[in-house]
Amino acid sequence: MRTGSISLTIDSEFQHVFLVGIAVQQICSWIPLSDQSAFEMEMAVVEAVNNSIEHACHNQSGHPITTRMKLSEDRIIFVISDAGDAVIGLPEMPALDDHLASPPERGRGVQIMRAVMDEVAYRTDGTSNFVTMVKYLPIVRTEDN
Amino acid sequence: MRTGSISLTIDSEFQHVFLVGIAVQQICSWIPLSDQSAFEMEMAVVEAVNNSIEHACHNQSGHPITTRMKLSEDRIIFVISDAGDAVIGLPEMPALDDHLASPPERGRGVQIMRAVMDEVAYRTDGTSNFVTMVKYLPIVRTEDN
Amino acid sequence: MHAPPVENMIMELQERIDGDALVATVLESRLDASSAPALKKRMAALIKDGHHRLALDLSAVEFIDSSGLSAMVSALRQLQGDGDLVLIAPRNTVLSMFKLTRLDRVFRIFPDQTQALAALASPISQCAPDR
Amino acid sequence: MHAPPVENMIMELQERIDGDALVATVLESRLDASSAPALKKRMAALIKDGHHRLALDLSAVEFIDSSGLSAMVSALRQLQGDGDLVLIAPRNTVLSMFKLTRLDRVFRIFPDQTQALAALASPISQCAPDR
Ligand SMILES: Nc1ncnc2c1ncn2[C@@H]1O[C@H](COP(=O)(O)OP(=O)(O)O)[C@@H](O)[C@H]1O
Ligand SMILES: Nc1ncnc2c1ncn2[C@@H]1O[C@H](COP(=O)(O)OP(=O)(O)O)[C@@H](O)[C@H]1O
Repeated sequence: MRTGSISLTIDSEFQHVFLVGIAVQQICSWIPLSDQSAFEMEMAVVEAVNNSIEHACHNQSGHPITTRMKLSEDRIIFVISDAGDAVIGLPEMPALDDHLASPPERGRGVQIMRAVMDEVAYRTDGTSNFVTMVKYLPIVRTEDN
Repeated sequence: MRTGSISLTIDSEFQHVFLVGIAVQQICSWIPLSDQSAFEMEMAVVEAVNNSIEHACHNQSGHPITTRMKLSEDRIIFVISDAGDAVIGLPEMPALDDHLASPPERGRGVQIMRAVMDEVAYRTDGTSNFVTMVKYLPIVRTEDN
Repeated sequence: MHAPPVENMIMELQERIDGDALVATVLESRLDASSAPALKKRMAALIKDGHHRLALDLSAVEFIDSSGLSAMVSALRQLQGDGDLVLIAPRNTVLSMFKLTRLDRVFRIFPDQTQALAALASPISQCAPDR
Repeated sequence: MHAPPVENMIMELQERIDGDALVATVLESRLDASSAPALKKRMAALIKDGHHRLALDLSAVEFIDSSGLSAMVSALRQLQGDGDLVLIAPRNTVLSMFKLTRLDRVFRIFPDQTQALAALASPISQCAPDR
């Protein structure tokens, strides 16, 4: 398989996020991941970018949000970064079966990210904040000649 | 249709260019452009990025090459930029039917860009160099209610 | 009783009355943070206008994010058990997000409009059908 | 006579001898600046090794750029009229780039391997077939 890296940068407005989503989904399909897995990668990245816009940039436009995507033989690494407000960390995976009687309107983004990715981590260096998400790939061995 | 902008940045190495190509092709398909038109957009952008790597960065890695893509109602604007060596301008469209007996090995990139795009322009501001390519979209009117 | 048509254009929703029920078909292929607020607003207006038996046809939706899910939860909450919002024909990928978030246990989901309308016509039960 | 298999792996080329001719199938879906140099090198080695009737099957190629086109022109030039390189089954999008650059008048292009091999077997003419 081919390896490589690309950074996808948009301004901090929801109207641009679909462009990141489409690019991520199609690159994942090309690897190839299944339609379901490519959809999941798109979801997780879109949730992370939405969160940067909403929670780090407070829905103010004018701040770049970058999704770095690195394909290697055995994993895809996504790093979503912004220079907005930092938090200590992302919420842990909630108990999924709570609230079935009265489901909350929000709070499903990080849950989706944690469910579909193999690793999710948050860090800040004081200037920028980084959400790193890793998806492991099944290693396909080419036939030995 | 949705409008929006995204910047696709890679390091100046051929191995990363396919990621830009795939993203451009799929975003164009989504608009939707036909498969043929989306392929043509991908070709033109890949040629422009290849040229930045080869002619502006002299095949040296370590230089970012950015493809900015802006979707509006009536056009797609691509701006490929690098901070490598500038030239005065890109070659004009060659006479296509020359050299059929002994076709040259190279020199088809700009020809392809000029053939599939509605506008192709080159400029430099002393720091960065920009190849701007514009594709006009047919304006689709939604039914008046 | 209906909001001005410009609303519909923004979110590309097609609405049809069938007896007691209203079937709204989402024509937008992406229910995301840029389109979901319009859906949420329109659903809120419809419910306020007295439409309490609603079916949302998701067959054209190719991508949904948590704000899309949230728009539907918001409508369901607004109904407060007086009426129902059921979902029609989500694609497998979209359905998988309802499952992942357990919202497949909150919404009744049907393969087509006929079955959704039949379910809305019969007295509303609190238990979801077998899936 | 053949280059080491590692060459083939890099560019994902499948080679088959048929009488006088060699059919090479490109398995890589993108013939671009990162894969074309390996194709060019391999074709050069094959020609140097005495394979002068070559058919390149492009049916798996989804994307080509000018460096992909260039690899084929390079091989044709190396043959200097002594032999031929013909192309098999490019997709419409890929074919459109041969047309745009007029290379469809330089290469003979066939819909399948059988027709390509038949053309390579008969005395090589300088005129391209009707397309
Ligand atoms: N990039 C981020 N920067 C700051 N806070 C974040 C970020 N991502 C998530 N959060 C915090 O985590 C919470 C849960 O996020 P999420 O699950 O996406 O739900 P929602 O965005 O609907 O609240 C948010 O409310 C916010 O407090
Ligand atoms: N981004 C660029 N920066 C500098 N020179 C360029 C650039 N793009 C094209 N050129 C010049 O235009 C020429 C023609 O480019 P092209 O048609 O792509 O063919 P090729 O790259 O095979 O020479 C190049 O050889 C180079 O001199």
